[in-house]
Amino acid sequence: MGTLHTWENLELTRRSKPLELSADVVIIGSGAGGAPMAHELASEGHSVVVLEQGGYFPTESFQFDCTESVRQLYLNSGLTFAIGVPTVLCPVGKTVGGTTTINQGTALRIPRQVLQEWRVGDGLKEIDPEEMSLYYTAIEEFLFVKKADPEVAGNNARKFLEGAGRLGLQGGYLPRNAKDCEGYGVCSFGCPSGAKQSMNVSYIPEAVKKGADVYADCKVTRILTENGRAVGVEGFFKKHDTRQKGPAVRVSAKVVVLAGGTIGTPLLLLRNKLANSSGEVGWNYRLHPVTQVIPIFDERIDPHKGISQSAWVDEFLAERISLETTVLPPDMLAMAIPAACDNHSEVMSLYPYTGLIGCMLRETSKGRIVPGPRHGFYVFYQINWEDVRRMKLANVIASEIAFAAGAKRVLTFMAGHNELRSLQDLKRLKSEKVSSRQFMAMSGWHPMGTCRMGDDPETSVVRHTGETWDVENLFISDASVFPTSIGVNPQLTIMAFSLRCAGFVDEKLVGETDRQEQTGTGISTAIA
Amino acid sequence: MTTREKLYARTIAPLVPSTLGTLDGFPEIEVRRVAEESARYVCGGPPEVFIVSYGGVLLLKLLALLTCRKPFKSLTLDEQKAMLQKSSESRFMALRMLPILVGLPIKTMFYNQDDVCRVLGYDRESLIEDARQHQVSIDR
Amino acid sequence: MIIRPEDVKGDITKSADVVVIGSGAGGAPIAKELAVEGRSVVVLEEGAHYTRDDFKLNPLESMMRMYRDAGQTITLGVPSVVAPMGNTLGGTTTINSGTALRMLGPILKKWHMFHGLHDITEDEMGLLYSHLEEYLFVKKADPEVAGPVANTFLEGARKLGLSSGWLPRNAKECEGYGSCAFGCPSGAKQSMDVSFIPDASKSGAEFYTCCRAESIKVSNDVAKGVTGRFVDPSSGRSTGIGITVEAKVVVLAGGAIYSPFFLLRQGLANSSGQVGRNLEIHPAVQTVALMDRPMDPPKGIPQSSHVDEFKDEGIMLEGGTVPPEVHAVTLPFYGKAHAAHMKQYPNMGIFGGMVSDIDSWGRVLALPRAGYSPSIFYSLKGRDVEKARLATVIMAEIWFAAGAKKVFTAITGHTELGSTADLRRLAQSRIRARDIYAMSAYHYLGTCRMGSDPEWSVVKHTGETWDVENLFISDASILPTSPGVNPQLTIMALATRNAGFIDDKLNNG
Amino acid sequence: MLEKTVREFMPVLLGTPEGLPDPDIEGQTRFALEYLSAGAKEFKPVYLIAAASFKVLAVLLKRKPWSMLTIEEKDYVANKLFSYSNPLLRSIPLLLAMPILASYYRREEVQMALGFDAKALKADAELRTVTRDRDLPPKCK
Repeated sequence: MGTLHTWENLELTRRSKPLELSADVVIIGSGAGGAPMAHELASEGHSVVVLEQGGYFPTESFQFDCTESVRQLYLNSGLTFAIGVPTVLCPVGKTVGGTTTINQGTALRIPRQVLQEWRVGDGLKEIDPEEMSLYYTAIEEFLFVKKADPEVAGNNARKFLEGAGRLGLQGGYLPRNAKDCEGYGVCSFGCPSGAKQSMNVSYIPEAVKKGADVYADCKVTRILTENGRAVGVEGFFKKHDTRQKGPAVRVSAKVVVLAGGTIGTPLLLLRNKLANSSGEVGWNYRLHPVTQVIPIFDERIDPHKGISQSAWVDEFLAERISLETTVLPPDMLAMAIPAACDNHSEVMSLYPYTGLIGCMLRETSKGRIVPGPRHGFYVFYQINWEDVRRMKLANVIASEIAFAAGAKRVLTFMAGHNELRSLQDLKRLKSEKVSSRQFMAMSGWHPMGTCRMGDDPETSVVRHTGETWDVENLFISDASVFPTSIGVNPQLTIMAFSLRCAGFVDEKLVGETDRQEQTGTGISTAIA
Repeated sequence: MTTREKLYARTIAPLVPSTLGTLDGFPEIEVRRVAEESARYVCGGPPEVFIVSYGGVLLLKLLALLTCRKPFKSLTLDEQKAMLQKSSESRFMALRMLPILVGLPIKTMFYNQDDVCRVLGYDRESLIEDARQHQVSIDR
Repeated sequence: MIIRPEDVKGDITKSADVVVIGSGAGGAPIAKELAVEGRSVVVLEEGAHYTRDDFKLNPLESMMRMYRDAGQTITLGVPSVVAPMGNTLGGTTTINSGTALRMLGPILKKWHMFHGLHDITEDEMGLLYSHLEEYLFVKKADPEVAGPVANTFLEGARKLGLSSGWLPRNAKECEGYGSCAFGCPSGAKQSMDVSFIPDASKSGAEFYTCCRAESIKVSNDVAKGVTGRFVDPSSGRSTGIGITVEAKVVVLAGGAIYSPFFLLRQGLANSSGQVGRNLEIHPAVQTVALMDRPMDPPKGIPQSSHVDEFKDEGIMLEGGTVPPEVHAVTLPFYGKAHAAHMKQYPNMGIFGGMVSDIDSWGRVLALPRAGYSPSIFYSLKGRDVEKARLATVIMAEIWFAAGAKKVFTAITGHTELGSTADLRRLAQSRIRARDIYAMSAYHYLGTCRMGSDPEWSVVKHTGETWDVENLFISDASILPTSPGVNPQLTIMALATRNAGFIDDKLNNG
Repeated sequence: MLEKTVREFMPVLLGTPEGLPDPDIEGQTRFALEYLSAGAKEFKPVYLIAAASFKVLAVLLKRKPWSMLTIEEKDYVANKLFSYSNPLLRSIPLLLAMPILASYYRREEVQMALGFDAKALKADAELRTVTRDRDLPPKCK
């Protein structure tokens, strides 16, 4: 039986003595990339240590207070902005369970075309679609994935699907990793009833039962290597919300797995100057840019009642566009509406009559992560010309669905076309060219791609097995290994790749123990 | 409340009434509470966000000084609103984004208060109570 | 019957129910459907009539005879695209590769949503397609006859697990002579001149070859007839003999480049200003693979296999083997290096990737030029450049999987890919339109597009123009967007559909 | 004028294909001119401009008068021009080579060497008559 340690239950203070640990595998990060691997390796009988820089929050601590949970659960309390025109908000989770704790729970498989494009265009021929579907079914069964229940899904989704049906577009309710969800509509701020099977209530507790040790509030700063092999990590305890630094921590392990997410992993590699012979670490940053369209109906919608992300239209997936309904509680909607004084308050007073359609792109633009001073970082991301055209097309389709669903007014947040009152305005939007400067509220919820997987050391960071080209026994298993963005919510795909990578880590560990018998020198003895 | 948060709260307080716009049917705006909570929220983020946001507030006040030749505080509520409205519809992206960037924390904090949410039909207590009864256990 | 210029002595004046300008995939089906209905039909075709005995598998001679500008028409813009067009009885179907594919499902849905063509229903098109497939003996290419190039490429695609297969072709008992694009020597390809046109002339339709239509007679917005002049096939200069045809209905089927050119010259049916605009040419980029074993490229069916894994994303890979003299021009070498590579021609395999263009800008204009020829402006932009690069990467990957030693692409800077490392460099690079040097296009469309809104389209869904009554347009130019595949079957289907509307017009007209 | 240009660029752009029959300048030039005149009217003036600019660029690149340049140097200039990404420079060798290469590789004996026997295929096609009636088996005279 392992244990879940946090700053409190270890009664850590500034002066408590440093912690010395050793294990078969050390996993940095407990999100969609780290937790499934921890569970898989722990059930194989290996000793696993998981280090998570965020804090641990039980389900009871989620009290529908969005701004409070944004400050506790999000990296930089939800205020990470990508530098570019327009600036893109990049919310990422920093808690036990990683971003899965604060995502909407949509569990979709990778589209067939995207996987084929990776196998052909990006040289990942070894990834076999049948093997991946085995992982997917195992995860879907473990996380109780099933389609959103229409009664609970809420009026916004119902209206959206009505409009899409009238236009003959293919769409439906989204599969979600939620068990008996009551539709509280605050999935992005911690599921109050524990229905959403995010990592902190599914893989992490199960891994702890199987013997894995999870340390929250523990920030990793150095990766220890010995003649080209990763042998352990170093870091220090730091309470997640205060600046207070705790004692140092050192973990020596046969295999080191980085699962810190698309922003955390490259920062660690760049600061340690590791695994970057190809110079690709930090580049090729993708985030699925999202803009929203707010239809205003004349009947009561009550958006906060119901599942926040429950329906989508995947008709235009081949054109890299997917439309998903997302509804927010009043304070988050107030944050998302980029309007000034009076028309902002006017829209907010109509809150019970508004819906929301998100337009997400599988973009071709790329960005970059750069480490900044004192553990800070900068995100550069500039949307390119083609994606601006796709985003405009997505907004046009979303507005057309909204009008078909009976909306009286549709707010699209593009300067010059702020409010569409009739099909005439929609036609004007269709005919006019839109530039990237006109987008006023763009966010990117799925960061991917900064440590690209590939078959050629000069243009990729990790092999298809997840092991880095330069450093042996150093694996990367999170969204940063995706060569391109995938067009749908990536959490299930990250978990599938994590399970696949766990298989290779297990092989490596079995190989490692045989090598130790022959040479008789254990790793830990070499360190001490 | 760190010194930075106090400074931010003080400078943003005069902006609160005009940024929130005309709110008929909503409870009275508690300027101090909204300003303090926005300060706590912005200062929780990385230092760059504080610099940009605080700089935005000063820029907005400077803009008021230049366009209406009177400091922002002394403008009437309607003049303030007219200025914010004009700036948010300008052709230049920077001027357009300024009132939105500055208004972001103020709006979030105001609409986060329980009494305001209740007006919008979002009753937090009953939801918490409901969630407590529906705790989900993941035994197979 | 088919009348040659020699049989015509003096000026001719005729009157008929319907006069059709052009005998390609748009004109011939209308001529046949209406002739079978017992209507009197006159067809004016600018090209000459060549039979299978004239096709002697010599590409350049047949190009000089049957292609516009001897196959050297080039679009003006970046990159300049070679745009061969047919100018013979049977139009471009006589010189295409015979691929007969149905249009993709999602594209029809887009026509409904973005162009308001709700009247063209899915099952109506299905009926038309199955009728045409049965009439033209459409069946999948036969692997034995298809030749080693197609089989090798399919092997590579199957190794990578990409959905691929044999193309349905309108060929009956094809023996794989490898020169469909220069006239089918055995007459197996059921192009217009051996299928619709003989049936139409049996039912009384008259086909005037080497006869160029000059202008359409219109009185108070109703089309009355057509005047034309006979031209000498080799030089293109008029022989002085004229022809005027009075008709109740005039059908313009000159193809997506010459129909708008014809309307623009006369300033007809262009109140929306869309005539000549929205040109889409479905450009194709080509890769050549150097294999280690003889591939015997000219033998077999040039376009018989395809990889449609990414067809929803607008990329369709199709075969495209060409005889040596046409292939020699596209190799990226000159002088000694060119000769050395051409010596290995028997070991070379060629495959093409077509990109359904959405962002690119294209237009046909009637600028004053020597001779009777339009100016075609086209520039590849944005997402289409991306798709061209992705198509090249996918084809190169398939060739390497099929065992190629080297792959030559049409992108400057990456012309010769020796190994997967070069391929990865190309996959990650971001190229511009001017980096692509050899692009060819065969499917021009969209210049007089159908639509439900007179401001944004030239013809109604019935094919009749908004401005001029009784003037129908029925060829590739009325397709609002590319059907994602080779459009010949779609053009014939829409032509047959328009014939029905013309028939109703004649009944109550 | 056009004929002199074609004759001048023939050896440069064709190269000396060993193992294939050597080029017969007379016949090929005649066909090239015929091919050029069959094309668009503007093709001939454009061809002359391309030839002139090729010479100017060759002199600039090699810093030697055109008459002193050897075949190898002209060959190098042609390939160098083709490697530029500027479409105008790149189209010069492409345009000049088109008629010359076409005229050489269309000759019977060259195609026989490359394994493409047009005559045999045409003879075989003559035997087959394809009729449109469905029930008759393929007739083979």
